[in-house]
Amino acid sequence: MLQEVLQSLPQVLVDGLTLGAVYAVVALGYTMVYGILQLINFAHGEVFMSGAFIGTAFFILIMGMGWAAEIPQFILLIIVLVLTASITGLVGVGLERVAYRPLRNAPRLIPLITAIGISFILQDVVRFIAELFNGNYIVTGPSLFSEQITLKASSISSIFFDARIKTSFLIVLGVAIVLMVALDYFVNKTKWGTAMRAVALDRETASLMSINVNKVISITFFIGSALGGATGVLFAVQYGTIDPYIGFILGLKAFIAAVLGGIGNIRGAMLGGMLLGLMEMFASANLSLLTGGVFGAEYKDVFAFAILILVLIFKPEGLLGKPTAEKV
Amino acid sequence: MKAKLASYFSNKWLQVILFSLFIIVTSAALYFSQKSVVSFLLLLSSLLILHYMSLKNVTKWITALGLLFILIPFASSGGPAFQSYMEVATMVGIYISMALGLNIVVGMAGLLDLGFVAFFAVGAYSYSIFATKQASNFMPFGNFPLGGESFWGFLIIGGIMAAIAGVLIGVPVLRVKGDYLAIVTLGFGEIIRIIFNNADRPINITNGAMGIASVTPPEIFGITLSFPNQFYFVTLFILMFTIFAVLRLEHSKLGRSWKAVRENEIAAQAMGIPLVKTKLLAFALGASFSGIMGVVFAAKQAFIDPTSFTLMESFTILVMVVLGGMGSVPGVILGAAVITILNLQVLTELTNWLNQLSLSGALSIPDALSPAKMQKFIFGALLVVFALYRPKGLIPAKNKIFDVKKLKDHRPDHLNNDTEKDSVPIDKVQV
Amino acid sequence: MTILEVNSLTKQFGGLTANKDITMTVEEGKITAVIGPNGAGKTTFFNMITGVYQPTSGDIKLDGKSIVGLKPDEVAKKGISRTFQNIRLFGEMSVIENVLVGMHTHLKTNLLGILLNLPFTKKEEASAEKEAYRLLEYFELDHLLNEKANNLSYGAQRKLEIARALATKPKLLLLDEPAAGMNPKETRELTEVIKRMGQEFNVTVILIEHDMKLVMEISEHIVVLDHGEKIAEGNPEEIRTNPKVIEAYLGSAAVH
Amino acid sequence: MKLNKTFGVLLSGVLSIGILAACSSDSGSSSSSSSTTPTNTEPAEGTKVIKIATQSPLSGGSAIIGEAIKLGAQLKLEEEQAKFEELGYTLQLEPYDDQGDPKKGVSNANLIGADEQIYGVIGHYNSGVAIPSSEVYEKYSIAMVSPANTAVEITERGLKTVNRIVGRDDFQGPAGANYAINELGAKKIFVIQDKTAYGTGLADAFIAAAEEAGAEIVGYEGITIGEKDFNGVVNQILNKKPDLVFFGGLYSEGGIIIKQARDKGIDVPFMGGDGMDSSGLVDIAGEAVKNTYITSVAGDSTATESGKKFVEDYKAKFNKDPEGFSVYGYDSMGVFLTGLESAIKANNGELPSKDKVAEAVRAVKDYKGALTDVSFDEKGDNVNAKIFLYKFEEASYPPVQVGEVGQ
Repeated sequence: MLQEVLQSLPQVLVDGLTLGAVYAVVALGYTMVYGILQLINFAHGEVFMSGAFIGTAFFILIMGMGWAAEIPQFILLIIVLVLTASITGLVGVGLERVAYRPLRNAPRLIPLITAIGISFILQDVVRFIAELFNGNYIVTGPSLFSEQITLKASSISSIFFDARIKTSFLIVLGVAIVLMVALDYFVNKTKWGTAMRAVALDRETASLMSINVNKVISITFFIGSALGGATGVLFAVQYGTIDPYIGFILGLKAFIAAVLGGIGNIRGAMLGGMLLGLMEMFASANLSLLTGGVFGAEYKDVFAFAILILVLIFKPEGLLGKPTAEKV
Repeated sequence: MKAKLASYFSNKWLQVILFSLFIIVTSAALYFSQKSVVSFLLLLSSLLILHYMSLKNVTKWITALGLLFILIPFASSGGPAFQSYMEVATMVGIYISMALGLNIVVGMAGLLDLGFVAFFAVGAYSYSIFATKQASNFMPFGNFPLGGESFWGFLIIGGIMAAIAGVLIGVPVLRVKGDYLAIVTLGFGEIIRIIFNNADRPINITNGAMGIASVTPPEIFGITLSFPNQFYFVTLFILMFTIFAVLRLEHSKLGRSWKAVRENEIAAQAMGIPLVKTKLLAFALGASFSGIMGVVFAAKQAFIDPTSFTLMESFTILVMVVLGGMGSVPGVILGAAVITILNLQVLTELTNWLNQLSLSGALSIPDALSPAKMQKFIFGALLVVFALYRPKGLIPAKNKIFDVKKLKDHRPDHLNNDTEKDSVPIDKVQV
Repeated sequence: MTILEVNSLTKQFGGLTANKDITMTVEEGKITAVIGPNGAGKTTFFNMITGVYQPTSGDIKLDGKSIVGLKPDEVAKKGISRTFQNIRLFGEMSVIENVLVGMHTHLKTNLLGILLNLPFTKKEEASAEKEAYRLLEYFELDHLLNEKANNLSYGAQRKLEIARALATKPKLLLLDEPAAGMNPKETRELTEVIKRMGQEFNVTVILIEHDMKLVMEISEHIVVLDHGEKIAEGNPEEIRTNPKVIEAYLGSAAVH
Repeated sequence: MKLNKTFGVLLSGVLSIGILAACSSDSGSSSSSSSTTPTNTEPAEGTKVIKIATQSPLSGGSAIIGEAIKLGAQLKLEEEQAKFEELGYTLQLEPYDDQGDPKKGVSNANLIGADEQIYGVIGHYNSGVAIPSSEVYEKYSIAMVSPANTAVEITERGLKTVNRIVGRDDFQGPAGANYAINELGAKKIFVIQDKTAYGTGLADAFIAAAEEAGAEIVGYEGITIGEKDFNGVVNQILNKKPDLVFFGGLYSEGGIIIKQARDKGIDVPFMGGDGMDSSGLVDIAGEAVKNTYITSVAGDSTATESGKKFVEDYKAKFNKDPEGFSVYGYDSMGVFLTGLESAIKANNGELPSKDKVAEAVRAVKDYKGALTDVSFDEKGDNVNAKIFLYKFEEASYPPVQVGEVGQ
């Protein structure tokens, strides 16, 4: 039994990292918004989903133009990433303007409810646009970066099987890491990043220090949503098939990742995302093996939610967060 | 002109006359033109009008009961559409009861629960498992399926099971604050559904995704209940009990404690309100209303499977509460009725109508935009619009109005353990 | 007679010591004031007595029995009630409902009684309502009974918070800056109320206050905190002339 | 004052909403008197309206197939309209969307039952919806002809009104298992199912037959519908090295599993049921779909002359290719109309009762459809139902037929 677990380990790690990278970048969006507004932006998963659709639309559009076939795939990807990220970034800013800003002083329950509402609207709008153009809302994009690479894990030790990697995996992982490093730099080293951290700590004092709080919040939403949208594109590249309902559960998982790492903490979100991706993949590959078929892969969501509940009860500040006490 | 009109409407007798006229016209319309969904809806809306009339509460209640128990079933019995009206009315009743349960948790105690349908599922499964052969898979004794009379006992058992589930979920969940609570309850709701969907292995308890079919219909005095109009009365009785209980709770010690916890946890605790116990009670009571209706639902459908208890159901119930007005009992009743009818009747009819139009080529609407598919969009828009522009819902919650006269009469002899009541006149402090 | 006894109470938040080794006693029936500059740890001190924070070390005794480790609601049931520096009313509830919530510790009805509306519950509820109304009369809030607490003026909200705290029939009442944000007239009225209240409701009052005029006028005993430590204690006259206190408030330059 | 204004506003508001809703309600369930409904099927003077409902998922994950069933039924109904016009009846189609949701299905069923003019239902797609909904049809004696439900339970409950023209799971599963073992030589089989009523039923029937035929089930795993990453399960397949993978579920998940498995170098054949019989499978899996077998209750429509004609008409009318189930919608409607016609004739041209129509539908023998012949047994199962086996040799739809199993 153990041998079987070990054999597939290299492949599970590879798959887990792919999923984890997606969770991590989406989790960044949650963590940034939560850090600054103490608000769970429920609609963030839907921004991610919109990104996947917008990106796929661009791919289909650009590759449909004859001359574009000449463009190297990698350049194409970068163009689509930038375009999609800008659009979803603006969607995020609009979202904040319309749905959250007017409610900044309302009871906390209310913005949460609008967030759920917005995510329903986004799901349905994307659905009917996709259905209008495609006849079906399950959309399969062009296949990119589908070359296979074999990772010779068996040469390290004969216990392991070789792992197969699609080039897209390296792309997803690479782009995700670049995005995360860039964000980390932005938040910690730039003027706007400092302003962001100031607003997160104390909105009122920050505004007294002549920081334009609304602008900072808009920028936060822009960056978070742009990252979400870009991840959507990566997701579409990696998995090929998308539908309007991928955002909700994935968004929840990313949120769990953010909590796991310590909400409000950017590095925590990255760590949490990677960990969750790995754990989930491990669970779905080995759960039925380890429990003798009593619990199967279908319990992996139970697993993810159980992690959330345990973290919230025993270490609510997460792995990398700092505990805070409520002011009385 | 406006003032004059308003003064006309303020006349109680005029209101009564107009109202009676309205009822007579709508019920006659419903009785004679069998397919008129409009008159059915209008007849139902008479209850809403009744709510706004300036009559005594007792009179309103008696009128409402008369409408619900006699007039509505009678007026819709005029034709073969009878059962379908009763089906819709039964579903409305079931959802109202659930929404009232969620209203305790979300509206009164301020705990956003996004996994509420789990309790409905617990109720539905507790009856279905024992009212079919399913139970014999794991029960070493007993003769299954149980007879239809057991339904009545299961109403209570279902409620209790759901309440227990509420407490079990509540204990870990309530250590979590605010927004997290929403996510965790959502997670628990999903966990329960996944478990029901998979509990066919290793022991077959719920029959997994195949669902449980041929649930024994309820029986009373030897009569088997299987038609919607019979379930209508069962639902109505339970609903009346629920409304009664909720109204009692609302202005009691418990209701005030919930609201206090919602308004300010720290202050509530400083006033001696135990947070965990109070919140757990909200969870358990809200869950039990849902569980009872789960039993009714299982008996009515005669078949249940996990697809009836998805996340979307939890959100639907939440939309009802938000639309009607969080914390407001009449509001939530209205919200639940509107959404259920919208879902089951209006959207379906609208889609059929548009289909007819496009079949006949009169106009062509892309299939993607058919109203029945727009349910999520409509819910989303309702949530956003109401949260932004009318956060208190259609009928906002009201505080109980206390009558000064009653409070002034018969003062208690002493205030607190004040021993110096004679020497110090307790009156307004003079400065 | 001593009602509250605090023994070398210490509270640390991570590396920060908010309260250090505070020892004091409160005499029954007397009005005690806790003063000190901003950040001296006064509210932390209150929070420990009411169970919001657990002390890092030390002991708190009410009527000779330790209340350390109890939750805030259990502390409230033992007879300690409080108001808050930043007003914490139940904003969407009416004025009289706010006071009724304060009476909950003394209402004995249960779920069954509520659902069946038993005569016992009815009677209890009716007499609680009357009692609540009397409290409102006492604080001149009776004409506002059906208003939402949020709609009240600042001064009225402060008074309502005190009324609500009194409704729990406490032995010990902790007032956290009751006069903050009030105008001089309101402060004067409040001073009167606090003075009389102690006697009429048989309650011992501890208050945190920055308005020295008020403090000096009504307190019988004053404790001074600075940087989390107790630096002085005594009657108003002693405190007024204590060089340590002057230093704490005005800086060392003022003394030298 | 305020209260009374509200009262007035409310009264007028309710009335105006009512008037707005009037248009929708009348048409949905309207009687022949409704002149507001502009349909070209407006009954001529003196004819009676008979409506036939379809219930299938027109929205949600299976919308393509639900739509195909509806369109197939619509095509047949329109073809037969002229014939019934001569008998003095106007046929109308009433499509309902069950959204794949049992609650919605039952609620629609009650609306259908309430409509005096609806004599039959063509539906459903999901067995989980068909089972509770058919309980309602039975109460109103409305004949149901199912074009797609394969769950055993459907006809095992002894309902008089429930019929189906397709094969049952306990027929489809074994057909696939026998082919896999005898033709493809599979000894070790890995089974995946999507944890829905359909997937579980099919997978369990397959496993039972495969074990009986001597194959070893090396793994049995469930997945969650709607997900896109099935690498965890695919890794298990890698571990177990089966000679065949069976998937009980729909094309949307099946396609992704096939693609992800092929990416990992799993080149053994895949097999699935009728839920994978959709052009969507090829769209999703692309080239990876090669070497995939499906058993389907739906046959190749182009095999017969009438089938070819059906395909042409369908394309001409709806401007798209038929799906596997389109022809079953078409044939189900055909069976129902045959029953209806004989009931009318038996009643001397007068409108028969719904009971009689249901009886006549059950009594249909040797109906020659575009694809399948239909004769119902006493349970309502089609004794002529066949299971067809297809192979995707190229990444194109429809796949190539490689076998056919009769009862």
